[in-house]
Amino acid sequence: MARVVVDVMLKPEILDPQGQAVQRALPRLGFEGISDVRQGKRFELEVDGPVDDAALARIHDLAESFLANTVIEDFTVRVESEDAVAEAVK
Amino acid sequence: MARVVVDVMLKPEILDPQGQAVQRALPRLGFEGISDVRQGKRFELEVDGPVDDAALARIHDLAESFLANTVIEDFTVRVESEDAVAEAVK
Amino acid sequence: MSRTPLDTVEHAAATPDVELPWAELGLKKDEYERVVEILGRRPTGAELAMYSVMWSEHCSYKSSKVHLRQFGEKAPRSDAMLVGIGENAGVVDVGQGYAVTFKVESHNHPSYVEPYQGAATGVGGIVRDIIAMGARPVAVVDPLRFGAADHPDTKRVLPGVVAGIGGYGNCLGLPNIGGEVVFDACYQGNPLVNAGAIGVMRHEDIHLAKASGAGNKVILYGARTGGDGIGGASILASETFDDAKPSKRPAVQVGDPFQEKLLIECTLEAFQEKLVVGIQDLGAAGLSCATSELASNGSGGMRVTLDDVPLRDSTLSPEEILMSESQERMCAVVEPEKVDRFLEICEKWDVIATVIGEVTDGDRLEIFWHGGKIVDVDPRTVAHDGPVYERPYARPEWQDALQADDANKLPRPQSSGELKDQVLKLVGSPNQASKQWITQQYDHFVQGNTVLAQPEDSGMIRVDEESGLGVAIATDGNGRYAKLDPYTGAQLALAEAYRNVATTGAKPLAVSDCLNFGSPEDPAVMWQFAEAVRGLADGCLQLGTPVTGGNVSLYNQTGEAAIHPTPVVAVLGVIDDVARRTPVAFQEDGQLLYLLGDTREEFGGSAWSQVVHDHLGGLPPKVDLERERLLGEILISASRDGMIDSAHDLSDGGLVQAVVESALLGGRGARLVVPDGLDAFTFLFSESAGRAVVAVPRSEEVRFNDMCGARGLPVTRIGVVDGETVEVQGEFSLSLTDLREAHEGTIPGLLA
Amino acid sequence: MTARIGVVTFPGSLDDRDTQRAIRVAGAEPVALWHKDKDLKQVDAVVLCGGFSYGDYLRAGAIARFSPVMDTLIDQAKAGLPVLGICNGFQILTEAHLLPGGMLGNDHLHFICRDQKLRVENADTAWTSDYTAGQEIHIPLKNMDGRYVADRRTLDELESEGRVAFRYLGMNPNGSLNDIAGISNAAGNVVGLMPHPEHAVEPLIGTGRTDGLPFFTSILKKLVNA
Ligand SMILES: Nc1ncnc2c1ncn2[C@@H]1O[C@H](COP(=O)(O)OP(=O)(O)O)[C@@H](O)[C@H]1O
Ligand SMILES: [Mg+2]
Repeated sequence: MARVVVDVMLKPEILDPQGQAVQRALPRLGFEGISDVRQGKRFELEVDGPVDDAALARIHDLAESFLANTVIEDFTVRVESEDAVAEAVK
Repeated sequence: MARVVVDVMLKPEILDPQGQAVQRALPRLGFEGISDVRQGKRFELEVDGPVDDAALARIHDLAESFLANTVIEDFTVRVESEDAVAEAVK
Repeated sequence: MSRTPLDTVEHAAATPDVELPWAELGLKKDEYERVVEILGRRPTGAELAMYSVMWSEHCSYKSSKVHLRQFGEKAPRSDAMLVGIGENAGVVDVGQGYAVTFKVESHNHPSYVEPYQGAATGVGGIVRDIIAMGARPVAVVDPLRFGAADHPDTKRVLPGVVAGIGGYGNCLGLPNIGGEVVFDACYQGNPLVNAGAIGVMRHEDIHLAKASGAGNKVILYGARTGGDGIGGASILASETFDDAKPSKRPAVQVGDPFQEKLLIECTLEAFQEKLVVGIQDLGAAGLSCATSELASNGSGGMRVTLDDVPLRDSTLSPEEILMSESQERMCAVVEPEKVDRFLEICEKWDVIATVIGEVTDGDRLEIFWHGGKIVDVDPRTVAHDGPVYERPYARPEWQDALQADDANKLPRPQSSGELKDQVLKLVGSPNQASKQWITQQYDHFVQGNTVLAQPEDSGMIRVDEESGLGVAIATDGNGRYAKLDPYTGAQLALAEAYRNVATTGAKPLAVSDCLNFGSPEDPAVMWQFAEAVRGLADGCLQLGTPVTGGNVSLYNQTGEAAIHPTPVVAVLGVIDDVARRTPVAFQEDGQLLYLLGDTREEFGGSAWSQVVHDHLGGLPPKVDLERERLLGEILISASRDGMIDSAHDLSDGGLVQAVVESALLGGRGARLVVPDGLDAFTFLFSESAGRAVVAVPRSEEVRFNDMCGARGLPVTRIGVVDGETVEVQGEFSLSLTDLREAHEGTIPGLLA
Repeated sequence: MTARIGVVTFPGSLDDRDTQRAIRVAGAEPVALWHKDKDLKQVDAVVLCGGFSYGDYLRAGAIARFSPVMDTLIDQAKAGLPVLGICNGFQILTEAHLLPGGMLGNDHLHFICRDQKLRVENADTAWTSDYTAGQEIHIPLKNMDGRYVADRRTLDELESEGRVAFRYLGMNPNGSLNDIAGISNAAGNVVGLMPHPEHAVEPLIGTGRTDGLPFFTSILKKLVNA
């Protein structure tokens, strides 16, 4: 079983108040040196069977038609490497 | 300027109603073969200056104390490679 | 606790010497020994899990039970009571064949750990209690207490709690029609998140949590069972927080309001088709509670196959399944021939439903796992025969000194200028300031029956579209008063909620409460608790409003420091026609303002003493419940007969606070005259109970005065609705603009 | 003769009963529609009501948009069936691309419930003809995701074609571009808005105003006179 990750972020030209709220809070928390924060969504899909090109193409379609609203959002699809999975679990 | 990504996901044992709702919708959209979906948050932080160990350690603290509530959420911090940034922009 | 071989009843009997972690599960040694004695052998792991959660403070009320009995013993005779204490929620007859159920509960500790989810699941839990009675939930309320308004942690806790209450309640489609927000340093590490809900049904639709009829099926429906919140309620509610032991903080549950909305709809549909014999929600103690309560309240026994419980996490042990507090689940008892239809309705609403057992003609609760019997108990011993403690209590030795520190001796304003400054300071202080920044995060309008909501004295919901029948609810509590005198403080909370309901024109009918206190192991706290319960029970008897149910939250304490004793009281009222409701806002220039009741020099525990002197001492205002009842009658008659156009009760902050609120809401000022026999300071700031301000149209002046005179209620003309300022003749004048800025700017300034 | 107006119930719909009541108050006949049925029961118009369909998980309206009932509704709306989307209904209509643009979380990040002042910008749609252009009204607003966004071109098109139906007045409660509270499609049969007219049809209830009633009388007149 493999994990495919779809990251969905607001298009850069669209105001991201959540990211801004985080950024505005940083100085209060004693954090300097972060010039921008944007907040988006991360979907982890556990795929049965092989993640070949065909499977990825279908997930791409899924992201485009459903997971993201491309009127307002961009997305990326990637297979999470075994390492990354291991690391995340740690 | 470098980008650090903090991914925040609900702990595996915690109910993820959002991910469940997405998963339950998949068959209706004609999607089979995805056995689990989890939805989390992705923060993209643009860091001024070098992203050295000290900077990462501070971002780790930030994630632990502010971006995630570790009672219910896990997080990972990673530097996004130039490639990944380029790809995401594409 | 997974063991090989499976710890069956048989295995337990054969291995008497196996040590079980009863202490880790929160049982005391003598309690464990009781379990062994009841069973005649050591318990299995699963039985231990059940006893430990069900005998926790949270589920068994072991410290509070002996006191709570007074609510039954002193209950006033009331024809309105249909279902009393002991069920999921009490049920009251409101006429025209309608019944109303309501209850308040706490979710304090979880909300400190994870404010959003803690508060959200608090709303979820209380709403399931209401559905379990057979009612459609129609509104929620949320009495809240936080640490100091300017403390950094308040900025973490409050926005999360408010977003959680809104996030859950809004998504369920329940209008939020009232509550409280109080700040006090005593709640710093122990915020109080109480949530209340009201439901409406026809008399014949009342359902009870009992499993009767051998052969009837037990159906678990709703969310799958997961590992979240295992032991949550019991451990969270029975241990004080101790930073040294973070491992004691168990996982917090995450709520799914969408799932709960489906649960409401499918349950109501099943009720409508008369498919349900008995029903119980799954809250604290999860399946342990639901199965043991259903079985012990019914006529027979029950057999459950735990393997049939739909799981979210397949690695859960049977003990964990029994203890899991996964949200959004219910348990129904259904006759065999109706099971198919029940499951069909669940499927229609995309709700997972599974038959997990059946009612038997025995008297045991038996639970099976992988073919082995892992529980075999008399369900009563789990659900009802928990330990009962007679905790020692004693009036604390500091109480005398506290009461002797008389607030009436505090320095008072020396000039009109100082008086005016103090008025501005008062109406802009966090506790007296407008809570709109909070309440506008709640949906008030959904369901299309909201007659009154925040910031009215009580929330009011239309129950019947044809007749205009409605119900009103208000919740109140004043920890400062209760700290000075818990007996009186509890009665003042009752009096205020009663008054708030009557002020809107509704007749008070019944009471629910949420009693928030420190550790019962501290005799001083236990005394506060005992006094508060005694006060509330005596008060309810005198006012004729029975307590229909409630909730106790103990261990609200950081180290040695307990919160102020905080009994929160909810009063439910009924109004024959909501068209007659009385709002707070001034309606028309020229209307006459009357003060009802007596004003004395009473400043102990007052908002003024807190805001101006940061002082807490002396005695709280006197309580006269006969006067409260008379005041209520006058307010209700005046509303019914159209003699008043607006009314506002007087409570913390006194007269000036009430007048400013009515003025700002109506966008009309007032000219006030200090009545003979009172000084301006006492007139404005005193917190004497049993009072309200009403605005009377000139055409009704004589009739209104005659009515008060005839019934013997003191009534004083104090001014007139007029203009753009609040003016106290001979003292000062404040523009509505300045007052608005002070009153409405504070909370956003602190939190936004 | 009266008109039959459908109200769709999705899982998580909240204002379905209220919307049916508003239709009744206006004198039309409400017809309950179910999300799993493709059948629209031959109604003359449809209201997609407020609520949190599918919990508003993923994005508000995103999952409901793929319901069976929407398949039929999308076709019929394109063919001229009058459709009103209120709040969550508006969000569903944008997700279904029956209306342009998208809805995002309020810029202040909070749910907001208030009596909102609006200006009626277009009184020529199927749902607004009982108002007059420029009329100022108060209608309750309550939502988490009320921020209307669209790209420049779309906004220009909406503005130049007069398809902004309602604009927030006094205060923009969510950061919507151009203060947009509601829009229509080019044909004027599909209208979506964030505020809740169904909560403003009876004196006494809610804010006590009846400024929302013309939505329902507009469509009734149109259908009855048709
Ligand atoms: N957390 C809350 N949720 C809902 N309504 C609230 C909340 N806090 C305060 N309110 C409402 O604001 C108004 C003023 O509150 P409060 O001053 O405590 O009223 P009172 O003094 O009359 O009891 C009331 O209508 C009350 O119900
Ligand atoms: Mg009041």
